Amino acid sequence: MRFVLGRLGHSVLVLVLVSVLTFALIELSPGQFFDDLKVDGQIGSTTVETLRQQSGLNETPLTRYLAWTQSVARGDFGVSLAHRVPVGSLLWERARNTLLLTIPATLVCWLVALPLGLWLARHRGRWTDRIFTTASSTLVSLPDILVALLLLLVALRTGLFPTGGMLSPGADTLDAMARLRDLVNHAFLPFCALILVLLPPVIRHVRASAIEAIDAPAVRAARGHGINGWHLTTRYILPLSANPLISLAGLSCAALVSGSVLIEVVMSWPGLGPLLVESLLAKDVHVVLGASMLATMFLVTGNLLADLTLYAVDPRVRS
Amino acid sequence: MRLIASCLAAIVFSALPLRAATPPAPIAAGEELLLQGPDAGRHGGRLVVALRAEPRTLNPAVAIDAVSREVIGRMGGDLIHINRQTQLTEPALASGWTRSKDGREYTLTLRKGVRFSDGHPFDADDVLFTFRVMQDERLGSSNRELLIVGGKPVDVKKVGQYSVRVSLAQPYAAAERIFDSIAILPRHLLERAYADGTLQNRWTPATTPSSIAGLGPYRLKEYVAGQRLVLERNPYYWKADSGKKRLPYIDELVFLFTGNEDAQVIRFQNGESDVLGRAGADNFNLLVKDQNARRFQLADLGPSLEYNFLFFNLNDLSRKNLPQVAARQRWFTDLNFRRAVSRAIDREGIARLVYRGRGVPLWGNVSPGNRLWQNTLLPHPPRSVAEARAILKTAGYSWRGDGALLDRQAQRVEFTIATSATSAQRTEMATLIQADLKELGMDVRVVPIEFRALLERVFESFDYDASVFGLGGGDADPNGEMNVWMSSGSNHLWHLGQSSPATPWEAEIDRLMQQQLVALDARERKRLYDRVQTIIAEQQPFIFLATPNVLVGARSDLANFRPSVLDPYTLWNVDQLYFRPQGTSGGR
Amino acid sequence: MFIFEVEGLTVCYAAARGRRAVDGVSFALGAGEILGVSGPSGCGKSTMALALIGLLPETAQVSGAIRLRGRDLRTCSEREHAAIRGADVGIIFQESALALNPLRTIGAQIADVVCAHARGDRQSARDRVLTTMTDVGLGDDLDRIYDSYPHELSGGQRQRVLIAQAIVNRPAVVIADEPTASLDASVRQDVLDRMRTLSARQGTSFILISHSADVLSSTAHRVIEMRDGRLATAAARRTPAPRPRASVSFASVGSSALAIEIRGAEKVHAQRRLLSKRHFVKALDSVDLRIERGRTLGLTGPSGCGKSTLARCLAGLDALDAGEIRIDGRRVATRRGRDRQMHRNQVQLIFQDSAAALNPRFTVHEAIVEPMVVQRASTTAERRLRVLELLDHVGLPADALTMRPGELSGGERQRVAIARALATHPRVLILDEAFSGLDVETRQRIIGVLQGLQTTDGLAYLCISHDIDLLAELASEIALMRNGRIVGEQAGALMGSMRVPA
Amino acid sequence: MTRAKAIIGALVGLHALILLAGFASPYDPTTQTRTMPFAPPARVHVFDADGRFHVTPFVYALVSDASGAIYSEDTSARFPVRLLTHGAPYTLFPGVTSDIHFFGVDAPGRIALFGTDGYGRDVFSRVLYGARVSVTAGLLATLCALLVGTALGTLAGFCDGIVDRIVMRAADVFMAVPWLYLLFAVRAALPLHLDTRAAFLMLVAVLGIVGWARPSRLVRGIVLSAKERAYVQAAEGFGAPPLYILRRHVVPQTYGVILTQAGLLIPQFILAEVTLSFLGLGVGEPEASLGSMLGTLQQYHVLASYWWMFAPAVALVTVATAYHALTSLGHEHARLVAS
Repeated sequence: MRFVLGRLGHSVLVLVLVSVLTFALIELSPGQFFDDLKVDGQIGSTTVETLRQQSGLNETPLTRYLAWTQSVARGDFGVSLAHRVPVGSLLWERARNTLLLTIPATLVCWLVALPLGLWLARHRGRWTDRIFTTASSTLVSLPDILVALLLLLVALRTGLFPTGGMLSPGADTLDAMARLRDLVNHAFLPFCALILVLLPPVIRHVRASAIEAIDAPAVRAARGHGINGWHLTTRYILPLSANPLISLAGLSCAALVSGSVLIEVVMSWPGLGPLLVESLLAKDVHVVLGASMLATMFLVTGNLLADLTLYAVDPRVRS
Repeated sequence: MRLIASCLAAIVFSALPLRAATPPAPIAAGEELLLQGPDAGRHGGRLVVALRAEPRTLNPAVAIDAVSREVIGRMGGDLIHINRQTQLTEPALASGWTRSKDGREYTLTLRKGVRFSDGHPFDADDVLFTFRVMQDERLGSSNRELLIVGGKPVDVKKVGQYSVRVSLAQPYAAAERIFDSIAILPRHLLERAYADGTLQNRWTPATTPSSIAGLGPYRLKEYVAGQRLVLERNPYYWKADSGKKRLPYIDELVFLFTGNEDAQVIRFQNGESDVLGRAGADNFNLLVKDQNARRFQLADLGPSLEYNFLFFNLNDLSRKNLPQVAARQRWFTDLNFRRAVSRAIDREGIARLVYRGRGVPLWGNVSPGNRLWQNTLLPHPPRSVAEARAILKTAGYSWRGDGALLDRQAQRVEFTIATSATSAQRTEMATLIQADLKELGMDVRVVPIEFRALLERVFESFDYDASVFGLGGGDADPNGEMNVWMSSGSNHLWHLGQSSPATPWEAEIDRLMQQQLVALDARERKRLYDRVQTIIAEQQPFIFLATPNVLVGARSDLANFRPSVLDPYTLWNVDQLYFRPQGTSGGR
Repeated sequence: MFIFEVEGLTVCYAAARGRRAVDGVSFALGAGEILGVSGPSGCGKSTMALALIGLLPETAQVSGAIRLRGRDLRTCSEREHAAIRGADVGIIFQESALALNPLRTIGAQIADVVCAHARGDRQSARDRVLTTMTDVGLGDDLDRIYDSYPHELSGGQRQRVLIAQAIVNRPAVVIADEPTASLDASVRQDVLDRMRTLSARQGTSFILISHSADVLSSTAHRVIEMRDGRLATAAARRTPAPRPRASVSFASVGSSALAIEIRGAEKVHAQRRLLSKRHFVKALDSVDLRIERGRTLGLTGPSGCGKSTLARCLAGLDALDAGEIRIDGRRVATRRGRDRQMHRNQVQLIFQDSAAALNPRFTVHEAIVEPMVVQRASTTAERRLRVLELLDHVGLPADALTMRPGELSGGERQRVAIARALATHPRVLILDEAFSGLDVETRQRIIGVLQGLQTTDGLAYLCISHDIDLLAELASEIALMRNGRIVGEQAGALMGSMRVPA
Repeated sequence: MTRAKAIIGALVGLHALILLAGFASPYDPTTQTRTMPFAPPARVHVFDADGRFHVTPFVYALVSDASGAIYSEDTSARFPVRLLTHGAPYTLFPGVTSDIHFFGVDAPGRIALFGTDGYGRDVFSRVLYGARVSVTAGLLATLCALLVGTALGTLAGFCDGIVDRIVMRAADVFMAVPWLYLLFAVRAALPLHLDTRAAFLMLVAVLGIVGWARPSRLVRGIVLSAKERAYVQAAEGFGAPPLYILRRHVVPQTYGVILTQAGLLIPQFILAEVTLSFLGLGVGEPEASLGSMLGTLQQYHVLASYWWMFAPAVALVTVATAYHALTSLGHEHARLVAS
């Protein structure tokens, strides 16, 4: 377990580095949170100055960073300049909605990609393989905003699905099951958009590593001994191709938080997306820092889990 | 599957208390009600409005963003209110007011028997408390500047349980207008918070509804982060209709949060929201084409009060080392150059292309939408490149073989227009100007940069040549524009930080604006302000381009829907809105 | 009646522009007969083995008939072919390290073969596996091996597992592709004996593919020769070719000064495991060695006894922890730059796997000229001449200059490696298992070349090999090494009879 | 092998078309015809109004109704499509200008094959010019990413231990930090009146450099395994210095991975340019780039009513699919050589 402790130490180091780098970058780029008030005729420069004093924006960057670290220690993760609420609770609410969308999407994506990738690898070169490869490279090259907007257009034309939000306005009067149906009805479009964005790269990787595994001497030997079909796939091809896929799974764990930002904005899903884009452009420093911390935590945990699974799966690493 | 469904249900719905809509309280004796409007509507129903962003706070003292102000507007009551239809002031919480002969003192008599939305009675102490909070320097309230007249904050004294006297440092035309949208705060809820200095963090959307109270038609019922904010009827609201039925008619007002304007229009078109605030011309035209298929009513209210303009950097660059910009200022400060540019710009093209015909070209700083103050005698010279070239020739400019324009020192005329990347319309205007000025031989580059970087250049470093901005849209009254036209104003964009007026005409504008500020006679103010508009049109510090029309929409069965050109465009009379019988209430 | 017949088998790869890897091979195999297939590497032996079992990649076009008990395997569907593989026709692959699934236990992998063909439950399969494991000589501590992973076994044990997989279902025919190539002499002998008892007791016929003449002569009933994809001659059992006992007279050139001497050499290896802390293994324990100019010293010992470490230290690739090296009597400091450079020029190492020792992208010319380029000591013209001279020295045609290692045979590649080693006028050549991959004729030819160079340039050789017969033939003295120490030195001739404990 | 030839042929054809954008497109991408915003694609006819067949295909002029929203064809005058006609001047290569276009139609007829955009500019020409900017951006960013990635990856792989761990941790950090602000800072630091394309390419270079993390990880893997190869030790055997070994033996090993990474990174960086334009860091007006054109496409009213504005998306997909095919070709080839 010395290894796990080592990795935890390293993750803390990465978190600190990311926070310092993000803070420095925000300071580097021009403008601050209250600048957009200067154009509002109604508010004079003295008020802008008092607001800056109130939220401590006029101190030196170093003091502001240290103040932020203290509030992280307290668990608030700083205060949002826009919403005047501790960033911790603000982010957690939105993260819950984002995870409600991304966790099922990622699970379904992997449950579909694994068998499909393996099947494509087993029948590579056939016309089905060619169709899937072209389809996936087309989807990969479409920006996810466009995919989301196209789905919205479909929803509008067919009128089958709501075009935004998480629950219809009157939801609080429904009973639990009816409200759940309403939630699923709202979540269906963002869910499809996310699948269409996440699925192609995963299929490509599964197919590539499965092809590599099929050509491996160990599998050829197994086929030489007459082992075949489902047994060969699950006991030989899948384990051998697992290695690169496990690290990919680690990375897709990081995308749980940052993968669906633009889709949420377009489809008004109340997740981290709209909050992050708004804070990024408004330079609400603490929210951006908090979001980067969250993303890094997911990235680092993802990598750690990947390494641990690798350690569990591969006896050579274990000895 | 059962297990997953139940735990999903638990997570999501923990924050949704179930409560039916509150009925209006019966009218008590001694309640002075303000009777409104001819036709009596029907109680009931839920109105859904899609907002472009989330309100950041419900605290009237510190609200700075437009979305928070729009929600607070429906929950707060002000002493004197500007009628968005007539653009004139009308009595609100103050049933009447008298002005002293020298125009420096106003005595307001308050409406009796009025109660806050939590039932607590309203009196003069609440008014005093509100003004003390709004004028407190330490708090930095967004209304502080509005309550400063002649350099000194307005002084408010309690004269009786239901009357206050407001004294000004100097006579101030249209003084009643400063009370508009100043929401009266409940002393009994906020006094302690104000004392221990935590007022600015109070009344965030997530606070418990019972700790928030106001004098508006609606009060807070429930807030779900990132999704919606629900307001319910204020049972003690001090307005009733001609049939003595207490307003507002609609039970619940639901604000949904959408990502951007497109999402807002899509939800309206899909019937998920009942009212559409200001929409862009393209989306509006799309809805018009689609209107007959769907059941909503659209309204194009003509030009708004905003004005978009191109302006050059005429700042004093002696203390900045920006040699290239200073060199270009030789052209910018030359009036003939600015006039030629103004004549070469195709304003009709801008109105047609940028606003798809739903906009109006502008030659002055007051838009035609402002019927009270627009100087209709201003010349509207049509676009003529030949005329522009003639002006340049007389000013000593010449053209090279390949058509490039050269100034007197035979330097090529080239400059950059910086615009905000997030405002597509202004970048489109700059692109059209670029093509227009190309015909004069000017090499113009359009550089859209991040909004805050643009502000930093325009207000701090002055490292820019020209830019396209948009101002106005606040109030129709000229006093709202003091900050822009006074040479010392914080929004005097083309030449900031002037201790004394840099040019004679700016000095004359200062004098005229000061005079109209104190002129009590409306006709005299109009004459003074007309003169200001004429000087601006002659000197062209801002080259005015166009103003978009106000384009709004609502469900066809929403009665009393009378949108106005003044902000808030659709919900200013939300207490009078009701659903005609044939439509179903609320979103599908 | 023949149990297994092959008629006009032809295999050509689309990518190789129609060059036929196997061209019209026909042979027949009786029950219980062991047929040997020999021939230089790259003559199509392995391709034929894959063709027989039907495992060639899609890019290969196969024609001809393969009949098992009269039924042509080429006509049956993939499903039927899969049912035959592992049940009626077994196969033993060459690369024992790669042919086993590193992520599954040994017992599970052998049981997989059983379950693939018989619907019996895992328990009866387990007994069957255990009996087969004892048959192939994995008898001692059966249960530990059953539950361990491939990387935890030695090379020999892994090869035995492969054989167990091939014979567990009692197939009629077993195709063995170089089964004993990477095994020590003693282990190889034991494996071959068990094969013979199996064929006698159970009547299993074997197709034994090997490049080593004595493996075939000692085991196979009948040997067929393959060259460039075609059958050469089908000879009955061949008496082992008389080994030319070249009377090696070493004409000592000049005074028999010491070419290279190493004294008190110590070398410690740190074996880092991912999780446990590092623990140290003494690879060299006070080793003393001397080689005179113009003579050859043999060095042998079980794998893991430190032979390779000694070779690397002698060639200057690794630094010694203690002890010193003297070349031509002059002490060489293992750390200082200039000395180290001179040391590296004078001692050159030749690797076992000639394919890996040459950069696949380089032409033969680039490979050989590289040492000279690195030393920047001569002009391009002089280098070109030197390369031609070296090519001639090692007996390679001049037109080989523009070819790439991929296009050369194993023997030719080894000769290019030697030419490259000679480019820096070394005093000592270290041959680390340099011959194990070569067939008999190529080996003889290279030994001739080396002996010629020894007589003309007075080169000293250190020949490391586990093949005692080879060492006896080449070296004047043979040192035996175990666990990092030299445990004995014998004159070349006497070594023939000594059995080296595994 | 025929599939390989087809893919390489398609790629070369695409890039030639993009390079000769000036020649291939009928109009200058920046000229506006304000009377014809969002005009639908010109229909090329062979049969005229009363059914007569014409050898040279021709086009009708478009005329819009009062509100400017609905366009109809004015069948009164026919405008034959002519090849190699004179049109707007353009610079083929720096220093070489010409005004011959591959096809064109006499004024006042207009042959806008993909219709016009909001300013009445010809979308077909803008897609070609835009592709040139976007592909250059993609190539430049990929080049920077791969250069830095290979350098750091080789460094990490070759001298392992402390250096290796530092580089890998830096890779983790680089992947997590939001790089948007660096781009804002660089954009702000650049002088405003810098030529927009130069500013844009500088931004893209920064974007590329920041994207080194993933390629460096792959290169490190290759270098680690290459280091163990026997011929590298043989080279050490005759005293080759580390730098020489790197240059001649180790780095050539990484070319396979670099090719496949390039095939994946180029479409990704072209896509990144879309986000850059979305945030205002893209190429300034009136320059055309696939990113800025996709930016306009992402407005609801364009998406809902002007289907021909999808042209840039189709162009982007074609370029990306071609590059992905090149990558899978690389894989296929590498596997063939290995087996």
